Amino acid sequence: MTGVPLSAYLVLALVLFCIGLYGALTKRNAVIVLISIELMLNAANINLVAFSKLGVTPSITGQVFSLFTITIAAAEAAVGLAILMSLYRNRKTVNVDEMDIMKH
Amino acid sequence: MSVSGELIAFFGLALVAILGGVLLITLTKVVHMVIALVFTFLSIAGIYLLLSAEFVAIVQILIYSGAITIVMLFGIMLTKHRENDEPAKGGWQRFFLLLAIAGFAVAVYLGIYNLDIPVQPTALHEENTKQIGIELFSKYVIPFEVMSVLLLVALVGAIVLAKKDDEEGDRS
Amino acid sequence: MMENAWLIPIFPLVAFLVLLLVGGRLRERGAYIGIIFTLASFMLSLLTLMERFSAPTYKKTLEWLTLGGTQLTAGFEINQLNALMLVIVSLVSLLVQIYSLGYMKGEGRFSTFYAYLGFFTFAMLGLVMAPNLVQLYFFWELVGVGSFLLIGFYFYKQEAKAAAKKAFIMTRIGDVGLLIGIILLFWETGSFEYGEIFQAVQSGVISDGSLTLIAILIFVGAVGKSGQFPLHTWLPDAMEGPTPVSALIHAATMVAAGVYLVATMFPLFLASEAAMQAVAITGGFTAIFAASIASVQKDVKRVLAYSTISQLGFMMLALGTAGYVAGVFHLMTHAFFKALLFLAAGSVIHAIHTQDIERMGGLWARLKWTGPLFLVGTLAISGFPLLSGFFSKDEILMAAWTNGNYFLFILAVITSFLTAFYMFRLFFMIFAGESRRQAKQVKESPAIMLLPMLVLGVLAVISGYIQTPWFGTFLGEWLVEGNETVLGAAHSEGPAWVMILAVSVALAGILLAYMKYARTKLPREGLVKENSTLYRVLENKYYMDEIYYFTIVQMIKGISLFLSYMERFIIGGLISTVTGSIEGMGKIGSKLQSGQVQQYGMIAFLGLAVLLVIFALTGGYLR
Amino acid sequence: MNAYLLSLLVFSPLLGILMVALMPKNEERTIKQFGFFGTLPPLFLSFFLCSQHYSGVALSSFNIKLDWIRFGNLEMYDPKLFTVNFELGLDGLSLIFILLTTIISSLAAMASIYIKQGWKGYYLLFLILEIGMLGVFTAENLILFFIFFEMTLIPAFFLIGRWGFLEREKASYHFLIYNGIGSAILLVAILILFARTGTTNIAALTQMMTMGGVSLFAPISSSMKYGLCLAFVIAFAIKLPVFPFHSWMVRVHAEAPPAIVMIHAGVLLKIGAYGIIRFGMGIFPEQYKSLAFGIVLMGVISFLYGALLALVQTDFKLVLAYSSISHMGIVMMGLGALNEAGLQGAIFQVISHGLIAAMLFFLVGALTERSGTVMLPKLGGLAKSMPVFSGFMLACGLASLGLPGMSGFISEFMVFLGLFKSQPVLAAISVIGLVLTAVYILRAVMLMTFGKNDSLVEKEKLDLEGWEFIPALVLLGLILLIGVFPNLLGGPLQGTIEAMMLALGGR
Repeated sequence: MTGVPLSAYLVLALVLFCIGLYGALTKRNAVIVLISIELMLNAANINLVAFSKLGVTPSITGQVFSLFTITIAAAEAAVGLAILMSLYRNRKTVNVDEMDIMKH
Repeated sequence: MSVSGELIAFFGLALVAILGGVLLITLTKVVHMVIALVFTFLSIAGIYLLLSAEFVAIVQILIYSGAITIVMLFGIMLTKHRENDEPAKGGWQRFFLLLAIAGFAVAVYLGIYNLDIPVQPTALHEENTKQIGIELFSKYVIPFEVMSVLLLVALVGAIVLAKKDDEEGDRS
Repeated sequence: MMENAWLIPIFPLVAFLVLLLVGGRLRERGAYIGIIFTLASFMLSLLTLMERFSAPTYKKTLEWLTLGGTQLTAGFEINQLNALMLVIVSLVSLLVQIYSLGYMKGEGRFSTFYAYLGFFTFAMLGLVMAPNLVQLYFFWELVGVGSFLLIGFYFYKQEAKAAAKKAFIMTRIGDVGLLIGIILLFWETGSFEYGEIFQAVQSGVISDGSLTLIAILIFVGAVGKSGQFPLHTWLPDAMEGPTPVSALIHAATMVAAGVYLVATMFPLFLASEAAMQAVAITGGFTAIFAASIASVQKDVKRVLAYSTISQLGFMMLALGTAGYVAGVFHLMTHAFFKALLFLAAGSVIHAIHTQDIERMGGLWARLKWTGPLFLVGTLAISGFPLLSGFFSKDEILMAAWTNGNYFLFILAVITSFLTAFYMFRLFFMIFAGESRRQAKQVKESPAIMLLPMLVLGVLAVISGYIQTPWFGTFLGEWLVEGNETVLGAAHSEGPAWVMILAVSVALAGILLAYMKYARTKLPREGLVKENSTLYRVLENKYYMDEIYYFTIVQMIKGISLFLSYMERFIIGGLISTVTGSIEGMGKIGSKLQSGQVQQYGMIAFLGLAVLLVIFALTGGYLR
Repeated sequence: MNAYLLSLLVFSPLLGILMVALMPKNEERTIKQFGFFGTLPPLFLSFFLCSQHYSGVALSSFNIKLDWIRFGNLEMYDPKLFTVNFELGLDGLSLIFILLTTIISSLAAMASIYIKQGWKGYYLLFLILEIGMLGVFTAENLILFFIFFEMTLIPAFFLIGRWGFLEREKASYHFLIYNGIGSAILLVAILILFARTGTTNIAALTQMMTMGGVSLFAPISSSMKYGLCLAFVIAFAIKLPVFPFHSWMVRVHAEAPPAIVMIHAGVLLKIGAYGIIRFGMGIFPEQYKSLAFGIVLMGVISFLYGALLALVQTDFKLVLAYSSISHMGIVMMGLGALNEAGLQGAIFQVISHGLIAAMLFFLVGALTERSGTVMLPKLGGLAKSMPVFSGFMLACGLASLGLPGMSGFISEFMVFLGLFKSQPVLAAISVIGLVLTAVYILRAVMLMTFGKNDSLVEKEKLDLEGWEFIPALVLLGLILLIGVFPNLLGGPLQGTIEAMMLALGGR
């Protein structure tokens, strides 16, 4: 059976992860930063699922874990956005650069 | 390696996913960025299908393409944005970051490149949802319950955080 | 009686403690406590001496300090020299204490004074009885403290304060030498006990070089205590203490401790030719050096102080020329007549309240007792025939002559001339000539002061007869008994003209003084002009104090100041540099806290990436 | 009973802590009383230990060992491996130091009556400090030692920083920084030893190192042993302190409250000497031997440097501070002499200086209370207005300059006796210090007590009175007792010293 090799999935995950990372560290809009983080989590999920099928000991566990990850990501997105809203109400901005009251 | 349908599907989906990511970085309007990412999420769901994880693929479409994207769009709409969101970071910082990311990618790629795991036949695609259900409610029941608590906490937390602070509003 | 000899120093110690604790309440009555305890100690010493004439040396020791395999002991020993010294010390101490009853009348801190005297007497007696070098050193320093306390008795006087400090420090310098000597001797011989040391010395275990070094170091200790050149400067200054103290400390006891030390360690010195030379030359030089200064001083006590230095030099000279008996003999006679002189001088000062001899004169008629007693002392020290000083000085000259050291002999002869001269100068300036004050106010001292002087006067006359060329050499024979080979002959035989020379030189000195100061036949400025360079040099004691001040004292002060600046600026600066740089780093670090989450994340990721790359390139730990 | 006696001793100040802690904070009198009584249980327990020792009970019968911490899972090799036990032990050396600690603590608690505010916190910290000190001298393994060692630092830091004189905060930071560096070095050395050998028990380590340094895992190379030995010596030399590391101590002496300086100069500095003897000399005898010259040199420099600087100070507290440096130099000289006389002399000097310094600072406290200053130019003629005080001061000064009959003489004599055997040249140079010591002490004491009295207005009750005689008399009595009967102190030490000498390879 000539399927897609494991490394192809891993490379795809790597590329997506790097894009997400770049976005998370450079974008100024807090919403985009959050979304970029979601992308990174997705890349990790690809790895989990890929190993669950093409790993040394294939098993369903990888998929189960990816479900957990998705759950956490969803919770994180919800809480993150809630924080963002609250912040926006107080400071009238979603610009990450201006969120620096914790300095010094 | 002969070109199989699976391979073509993979390349197609991967291309769309990466394209979505790149658009996320390059587009200037915030809403466009989120829309671009929907494509990525969808194609990742396709990838899951290729990896015989139907249930995860469905969940991916429901949660990411559906729920999270919508929540994000609401977030965007509820806040005020400048039309064009260009990165403000200095050129040097971005250069270093790119360098670091490239280094990271190369390092990880070297690890991936050397990976050679023989493919074993699996039965993941047979009654995938049932398998997951059995695992989830037998072996992973405690994490599952913990997860439900987490969701509840997140729910309550999000509501508390996002709730309009009436008293404070009155005072000011 | 000798078993109980350990009580001798204990008595004054008890007196000291009692006076310290309850002295404040006793006031003048405190004096009687001191006197009674000292009397007990004197009686006991006298009995011990009597017994020692017939009995052999008695020694008793107890374990004192364990030092690994070595046991240091403490105890006491009664040999000939010790027994003699015990009597001299306790007697002089007793007399001085009686005398002080009169002299210190009206002093508010009476009991403190007697407490100090008791402490000093305790230390001195303990020093004399010590059977080993550690114990000797132990009491040696205590003697120094006793003298420090007594010299500084008038603590509110600036001069007394300086003098006390100087006395302690100058003698401390000598003490350090002694300490090194003792330590080196211990490592060479493995013992602090006299007997074992002498055995080791005689068996020739120690190399000549180290023997000489040790002997000289020990002699340095003696130099400090006995006020020999160049550590003599404290002694004249110490005259700031009360006069009875000078009589006790600077005539009979403490300063004699140096001579006693050399006498005790005599076998060690004998074994080293160079050390003997050093002792003799130092002694001879000090003798003439101090005598020359004494000839021009104007303070009665200072004259006596320099005379003491000079006489101690004499004793050292005697010991250095192998005249063991002569040295000890002179030590004894000197103790009596010099104590007498000091007490008499004290009596004079008590009468007219000045120490400047140029403001005295014509007191012979007013001080009916003091005058003759002073004269006896003066005659004795000058070596006037048939008085004690005559015999002992004669013994020293003989010893120097028989030893064949003619240079030192001549030095000694000149010194005896000078001694006679300056002592009679002193005498005539005080007692002869016109009275320079309202004579009516001058009153003779009370009997309580005269009595001790009388006792000393008698002793100053007769004590010489225990060792004479004519009536036998009882002292010498007794002293060297059992140790003839080491300590040398009981008596030095020399040509008869030596004695005649000594007498005529002394008489010449007296005559010169008489001419100049009593009859004023010769102008007083005849020999040395008042403002000539030589006179000024002499008056300023060869500028020794100034030399010390401008070299050693200033140098040490300079070093100290330099170091304290170094401490403040270099070390302090170093520390503030370190703290400053750490603080600066902290400031820079806090600048990095921009609050930009993305920046933090970027930096963290950069670090991770660098680590990963290194990991990938090198292959990591596992490869 | 015996087995728990030592733990009881170490933690007995807790009783006082409890009592003080339960008091309301403005009950000045009661707090002071309880604080003082809190120091009594350890005092009596240490006397009891001492009497047991003299009546022939072996000191090792008081040792205690309880399982405490275990690292890793290595029972299969050796059940003792990588365990840290709670073990306290006693030998002659620690017994002496414990006595010193308890006596000086009690007297310092008494002298703390001069403290003007914040009594509650003061006494709490004070008693914690005492636990730390007692623990340091009984700890049988390095980790426990280190814990107790740190336990002394923190209360001392606060005690100096809160109750000191004008520049107290600066002084306490200096104290903390220097001691922190010292304990950092110490910690590194201890951890290396632990990681390499799997044990921190002092006896086990001593045996391991002297028997060729065999350990289960990584054998310790000889250069590493040198490094560890040097680290121990430097860490404790900072604590002692000796010449290049001394500046913190000068500040502490000048700025801390006198009662705390009594503890500090009397006991805390002595931990340095104790550590060098126990760890430097005890665990690494071979390496220590080759460092001896450097140690003596450090000692000689401190001795002379301290003496020279003490000569020009105008603050009496600074004179005493530099004199402490000088006297600690003597300790180093003795420790570097590598023979019985030197070692015994060093231990004697430690004890003797502890007593003398405590007494001097007690007197400083008493004087500060009365005159408000101890600046030498402002004082003078105290012998007239305060004769008893001056008498004690003079006696103490004389003890400090090594007068025979006082404890200082015995120690100096033995140190020089030892040093002239092993390092005659350095010894000959250092004797200058003996004269300098006499000069600076007499200068300072005489400036205070002698001369005319024109500074202090004569008040009615200036002299020492009442309870103030107790510390002065007890300390002076001990100084004299050791000076006259040195074997009282030397006796318990013989065993320890012999063992050390055996390890160092003869005398």
